Amino acid sequence: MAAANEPAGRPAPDGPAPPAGPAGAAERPAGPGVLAVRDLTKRFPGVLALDGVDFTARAGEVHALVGENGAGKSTLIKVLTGVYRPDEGELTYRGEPASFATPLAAQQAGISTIYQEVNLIPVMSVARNLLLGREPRRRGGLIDFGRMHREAARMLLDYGVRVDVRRPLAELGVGAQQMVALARAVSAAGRTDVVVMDEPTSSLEPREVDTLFGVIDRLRADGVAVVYVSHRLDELYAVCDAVTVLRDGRVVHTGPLAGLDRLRLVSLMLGREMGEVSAEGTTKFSGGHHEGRAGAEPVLRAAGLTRRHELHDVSLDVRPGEVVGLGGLLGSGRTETAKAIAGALPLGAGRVTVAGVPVRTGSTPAAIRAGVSLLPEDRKSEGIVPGLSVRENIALAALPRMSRYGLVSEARIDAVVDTFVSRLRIKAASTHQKVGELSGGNQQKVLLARWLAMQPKVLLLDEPTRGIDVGAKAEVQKLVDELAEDGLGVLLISSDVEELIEGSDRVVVLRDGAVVGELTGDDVTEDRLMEAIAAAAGPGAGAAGPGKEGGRG
Amino acid sequence: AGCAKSEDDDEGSTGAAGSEQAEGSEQQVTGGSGPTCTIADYGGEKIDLADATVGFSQSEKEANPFRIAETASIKDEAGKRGVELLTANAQSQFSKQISDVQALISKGADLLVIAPLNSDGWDPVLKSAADKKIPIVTIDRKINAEPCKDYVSFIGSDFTEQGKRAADKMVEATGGKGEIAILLGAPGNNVTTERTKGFKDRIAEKAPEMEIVFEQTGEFVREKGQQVTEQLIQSNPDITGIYAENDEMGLGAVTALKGAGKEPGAVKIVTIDGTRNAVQGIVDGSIDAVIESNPRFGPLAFETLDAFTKGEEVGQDLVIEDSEYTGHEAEADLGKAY
Amino acid sequence: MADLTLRRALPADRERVLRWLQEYGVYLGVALLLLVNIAFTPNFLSAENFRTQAVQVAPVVIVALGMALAIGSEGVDLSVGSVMALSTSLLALYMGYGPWVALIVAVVGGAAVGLVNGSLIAFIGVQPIVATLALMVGARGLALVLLPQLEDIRDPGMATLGSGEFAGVPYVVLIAAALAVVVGFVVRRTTFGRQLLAIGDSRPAARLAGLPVRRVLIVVYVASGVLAAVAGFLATARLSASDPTSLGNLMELSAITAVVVGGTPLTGGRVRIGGTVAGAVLIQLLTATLIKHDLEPSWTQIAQAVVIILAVYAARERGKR
Amino acid sequence: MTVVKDETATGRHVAYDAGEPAGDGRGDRLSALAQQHGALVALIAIAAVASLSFDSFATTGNVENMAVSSAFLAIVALGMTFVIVTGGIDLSVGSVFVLGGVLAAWGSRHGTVVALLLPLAVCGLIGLVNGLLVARLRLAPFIVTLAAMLGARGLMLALTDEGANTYLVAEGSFFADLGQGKLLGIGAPVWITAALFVAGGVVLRRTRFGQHVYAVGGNEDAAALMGAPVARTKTLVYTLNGLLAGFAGALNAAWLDSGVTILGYGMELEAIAAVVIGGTLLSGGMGFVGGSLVGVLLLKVIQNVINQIGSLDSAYQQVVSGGFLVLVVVALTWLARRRRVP
Ligand SMILES: Nc1ncnc2c1ncn2[C@@H]1O[C@H](COP(=O)(O)OP(=O)(O)OP(=O)(O)O)[C@@H](O)[C@H]1O
Ligand SMILES: Nc1ncnc2c1ncn2[C@@H]1O[C@H](COP(=O)(O)OP(=O)(O)OP(=O)(O)O)[C@@H](O)[C@H]1O
Ligand SMILES: [Mg+2]
Ligand SMILES: [Mg+2]
Repeated sequence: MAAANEPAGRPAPDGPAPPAGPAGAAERPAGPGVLAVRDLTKRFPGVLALDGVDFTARAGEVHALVGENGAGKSTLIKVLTGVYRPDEGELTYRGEPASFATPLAAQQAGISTIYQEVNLIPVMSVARNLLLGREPRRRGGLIDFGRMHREAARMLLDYGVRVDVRRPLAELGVGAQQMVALARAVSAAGRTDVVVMDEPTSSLEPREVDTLFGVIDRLRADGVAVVYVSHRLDELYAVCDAVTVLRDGRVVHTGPLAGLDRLRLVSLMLGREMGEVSAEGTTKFSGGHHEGRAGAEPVLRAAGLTRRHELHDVSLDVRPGEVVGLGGLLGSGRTETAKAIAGALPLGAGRVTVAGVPVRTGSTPAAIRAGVSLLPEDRKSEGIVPGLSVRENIALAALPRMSRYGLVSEARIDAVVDTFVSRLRIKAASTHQKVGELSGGNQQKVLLARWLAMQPKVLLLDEPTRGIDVGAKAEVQKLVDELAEDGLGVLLISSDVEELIEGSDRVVVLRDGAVVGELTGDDVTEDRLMEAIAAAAGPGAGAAGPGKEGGRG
Repeated sequence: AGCAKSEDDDEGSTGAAGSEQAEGSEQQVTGGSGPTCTIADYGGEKIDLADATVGFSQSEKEANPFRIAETASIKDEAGKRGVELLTANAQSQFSKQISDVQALISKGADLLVIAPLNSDGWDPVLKSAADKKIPIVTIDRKINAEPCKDYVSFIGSDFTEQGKRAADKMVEATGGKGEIAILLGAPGNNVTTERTKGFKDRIAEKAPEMEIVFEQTGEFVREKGQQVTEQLIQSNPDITGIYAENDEMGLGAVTALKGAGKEPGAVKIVTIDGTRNAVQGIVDGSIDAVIESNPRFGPLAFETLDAFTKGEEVGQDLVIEDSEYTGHEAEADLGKAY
Repeated sequence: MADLTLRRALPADRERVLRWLQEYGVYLGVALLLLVNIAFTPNFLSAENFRTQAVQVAPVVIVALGMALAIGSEGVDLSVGSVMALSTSLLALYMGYGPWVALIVAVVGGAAVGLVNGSLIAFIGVQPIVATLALMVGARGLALVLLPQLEDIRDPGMATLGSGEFAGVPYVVLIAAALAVVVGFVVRRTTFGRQLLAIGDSRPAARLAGLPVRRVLIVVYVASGVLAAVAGFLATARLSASDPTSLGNLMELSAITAVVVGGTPLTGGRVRIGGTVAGAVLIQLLTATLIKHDLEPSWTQIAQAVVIILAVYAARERGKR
Repeated sequence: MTVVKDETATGRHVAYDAGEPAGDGRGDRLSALAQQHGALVALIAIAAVASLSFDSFATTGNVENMAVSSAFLAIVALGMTFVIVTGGIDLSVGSVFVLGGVLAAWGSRHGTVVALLLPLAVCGLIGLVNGLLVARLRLAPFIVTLAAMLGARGLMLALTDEGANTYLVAEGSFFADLGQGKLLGIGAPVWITAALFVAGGVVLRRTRFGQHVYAVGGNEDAAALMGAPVARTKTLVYTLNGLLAGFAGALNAAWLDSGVTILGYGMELEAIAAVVIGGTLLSGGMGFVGGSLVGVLLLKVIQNVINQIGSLDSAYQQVVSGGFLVLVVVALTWLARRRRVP
């Protein structure tokens, strides 16, 4: 490759311009269609994932793609971007028929994609992830690492991520990784016509979401077509111009978003009547606080959890029947706290007691035996066992209970599995389908079923509704409520502030791996939570701009 | 101290086999006076063998009777003569043997005895040795290089001749008729090549009616010999004789035939090496003849080195006389086997 | 990664054919080879011949069973050949106390090697291929230290075991078949089996689900060691000799080939016992065919290479990476 | 909103900005260094002890012998490093090595160019086939290259009349000099190996291709979605490995003056061991060529030390090598684990 062809001389793409304020999206005239599909069909063994789908992404338009879990959103995106080849149907790009054999081909043609779930390379450094395939090079064709690191750091700074870009990506939290993926996709915008985002906000917290919206506004202003998938309706109304609703692989509605009210949208997605839907609020939590059994002994008591660099003397209690929220910014140590309680992280110091009985820390089996169950944040790599069936996944943790003399009892498993599949409305071709083939929401439900089958005393839910559609989300939330009513102690981690507030009776706020506050009773409101987090961040944090690195003080 | 050490090791590693071998027959050089070599022709200075350090490079692990007897014989003789002996074992890896010999040279060996794993590929070693004018005697296998220039002498059997003699025995046992099979040694090994060539040539010459219908490698290993023979007796039930290029494969063939319910002697077996187990096989009637390949190189090798370092003439090609074991004498000769 | 597997859907009927091939390709291969041999190999269709093939393949099957477990747990056990050698050395040393005592000692030896393998893998986190490579070198050395050279075994009990039979089926084959049934049962029907598959498919998920990951891994490698030791015992009985230098040489590769040709993916999470047995039989029949037709070693090796690729191609997991 | 953004990056990441491991960096940094260079430390320690204990260890002759005899394995390990960084493995290198030597020796009668190009062409082709099977058909590298190991040796046997023929390298050719020549008192193979390692290091560390190699090994699916040419990278890596193994074989033939047919058994495992000892992870995504060179030297020095000790029984030698491997691997894994981020 001749050096001349290289964008070496090209200035690094600018970061997002200062956000242009709330999007006045609705007034914009829709541009010409850039990427379109007609009559698209895609089959997987036993599943018709897309069934005659028509879809058009227009320049300068943010087009929402919504639908229940398993509706076919991700599949559509993968067909658009060369991951899958369609069985039938045609794709036009810039007015001409096109077909992308690989993601690379799509990318080279000018389609940048952020796929659902972070897809970066954990062992490689942040900078190498960010600039893979377009590293700045010297004249001899060798990579100029100095420049690469500077560029990468600058790009990330625009997204509020300040890290040593030479360190492995794996050291970043999921949210920060998502921002890296975002920066990576968007920074190619110089020659990009379409940006596709499949649930980009599922692991972001509010401020990062705002940053993202700023980016989207700029892209729209630049005439880029944006395809946006999310289960969070607020977001859709905040940034999107048009919407396409998928249900069971078919398009059930497409048109401008303005004028389509929320209830109507939800009823389209779920395929239920408006009346049915309107009875439901935004979250499915009762909102009424279950005070736990007042004065009851805590079912979970964690004291002085300490782990080098990560947790500093974290203590918290959960009473039976109580939902305790864990608040904090990305990387504040919420996941670590939950994992530590579940025995999945070795601890330097700290004690965990369940129903008055001390539990050996650092051992998952011990924690599980004591009645602690953790729904992990990273469903894909730490939750599901993709190659095993729905049935086997549900039974996995409870296997010893469902076997005699080490022999598995199929009858007992069937009983449990059938109960949960219908109770949680798990949507699968059969219980023998591989979990890896289910949609994200259904995978999450399978995991919930796995833990409920253990009849735990304490349930630790780390982002339980991430990536789950409105219907399923409501179900999960209702379930959490019910479980708490049944006397279970629940620890709830969620980046969705609304969910956290409505779902929790009490919120413990973390920062830098230490407890910095607690909201109880009437203080459990969105404002107070934001306040607590901001106060915790401390004065001067706002001034810790790019140039100043000593903000920790 | 050096020699005491090597003797101790000898005891530890080879145990009983080492002491028993003393009964074995000494190697005899076949008649005829080939070209000779002196230290003057070769270059280098006379030394007293008793003060010298001899390096010995063995090619394979001392895990089969031949190698055990060979190493033991060298060690015994060095001990007897009070010569300091350095040893190395290449564990059947040729590249390791090259490194081994070079290490022996850098450790100060004045003379080298090498049992080569392969005949070719010795250039780097020969060069290092030539730089220091170190005399080399190769045993049991030749090095493809110029005698009395690159090395002093070769002491060993004539493998082609062994093959020919095995063919003679086969013809004798079968009456020169019928179908026979060959259990080849490891592919790419010149012992295999030569023993095969000698055998085939002699069969073609003496018993043209005999047909070689099967040639498969048993890799010099008993288990492989057994497995291959098992297949053979299914596909060629009329086989009259099996020529195994070493005793181990022959013994494997015996086990296979026994397992298939054949009477001992129903299929004639001729092997090469002369290990005790094989000779016992003759006594038991399961093997017909064993051509010896004598591994006791110690006395002859040191005799040669001694003469050479004193300035005397030594033969360049010391082909030894291998005996053979057949019929009733086998029982009496059992003591000579190793 | 299942969410993002890069796969192309094929027309439905072709997909069905390929799926069938993936599932049953190895049996088809065995059937084909049988037919070819019946047609072209003299004296192939005889009880004697089938007996020979079964007897020869038995030790490979036994070792491959353990290998299948190791591979199912996303590992591999390269030390099996050396464990066979260690087993044969121990047998020779303890044969004086009778074959049963010797067998127990040999099995304990195999279990010990497996325990070391398993501990390195489960507790220290050494990659299986490296850990078992180290033991492959070490165990063979130990075998030779214990028994420096081939030794004949003249125990009548061993002889019976090696060449005897029950109802026309050699003991060796019976034992291999019984072990295959047991291992198959364990994989399908026990808690251990399920846990093994989960661990092989997704280690972090298994860990967070509270599975006894370490214990399962250790059991896997101990089982592999024990099975290899038993295979060493049977091979010794059949040969009526202990040959620690060459017994089990390259056995690890034969066993892995059998497992993979039988449709067990090297990426773990799946174990096919029937396929493994068929895979071993396929390789055995292929070798037998080539030997019986007296092919030269060069062509034998080339033919084996081609057949392995074809078999693995047929059995490959479509879609999984 | 801009202000809010900056708040996200509150002081908590200062430690990162300073460019060092979080927390009280020293212990971490030491173990990081030890992990990366553990093999080097071991090499230096063993070499130091050996030169004090054995007079003949640190002699020029011995060191040079070790260097030359390491060269061939080192070249093979270089290619293997690339393969392992992509998360693959190549068991065929031993067979390809011996095939390369035989082809080179045969070709040397027709001049140096043939002697070099013939093995490169054939061995490169074998690597290419491996690569295509692994990358395009997605067959497991272990089994593909296992088949190639059989196939390549079969081919070599077919070329040499079942191993009976050893082709000799034409006397006094330039090709022979590649193996036997000396420059500044150091053997040509050593220079060639050094040059190849420098080139290999630059390619792996400093080129896009190298970045793709890491990316493919780090997470293949993600790499594909990020637009890395996964299949092409893998194919290239196996081809490169075939080329290097064939070249090493050719160079070895030039050194030995003949195409020896019994070489290369177990070489694949030796190369893999060297790469792993050098700190490259078998799971892919991490590794560096310098480590592999150190790994090779370490193996050779250990072997040399065992030789220096002298009359160690061959069986014990194996026990010692096995035990040593266990020690090194345990130490490396332990260090790596201490550093691993959960
Ligand atoms: N690789 C695959 N193999 C088989 N079935 C698949 C595969 N990928 C997706 N499916 C099926 O196709 C359907 C659509 O899945 P898709 O991932 O597109 O849903 P989605 O709308 O993105 O859902 P979510 O909101 O949960 O991400 C689902 O029924 C799913 O089970
Ligand atoms: N924005 C960021 N910039 C740099 N490093 C981060 C960032 N976010 C997280 N990290 C790193 O990732 C580690 C793990 O954070 P983790 O995601 O587990 O925390 P969390 O409180 O559970 O947040 P969340 O679950 O919302 O992602 C933190 O210790 C931190 O070192
Ligand atoms: Mg999706
Ligand atoms: Mg978290």
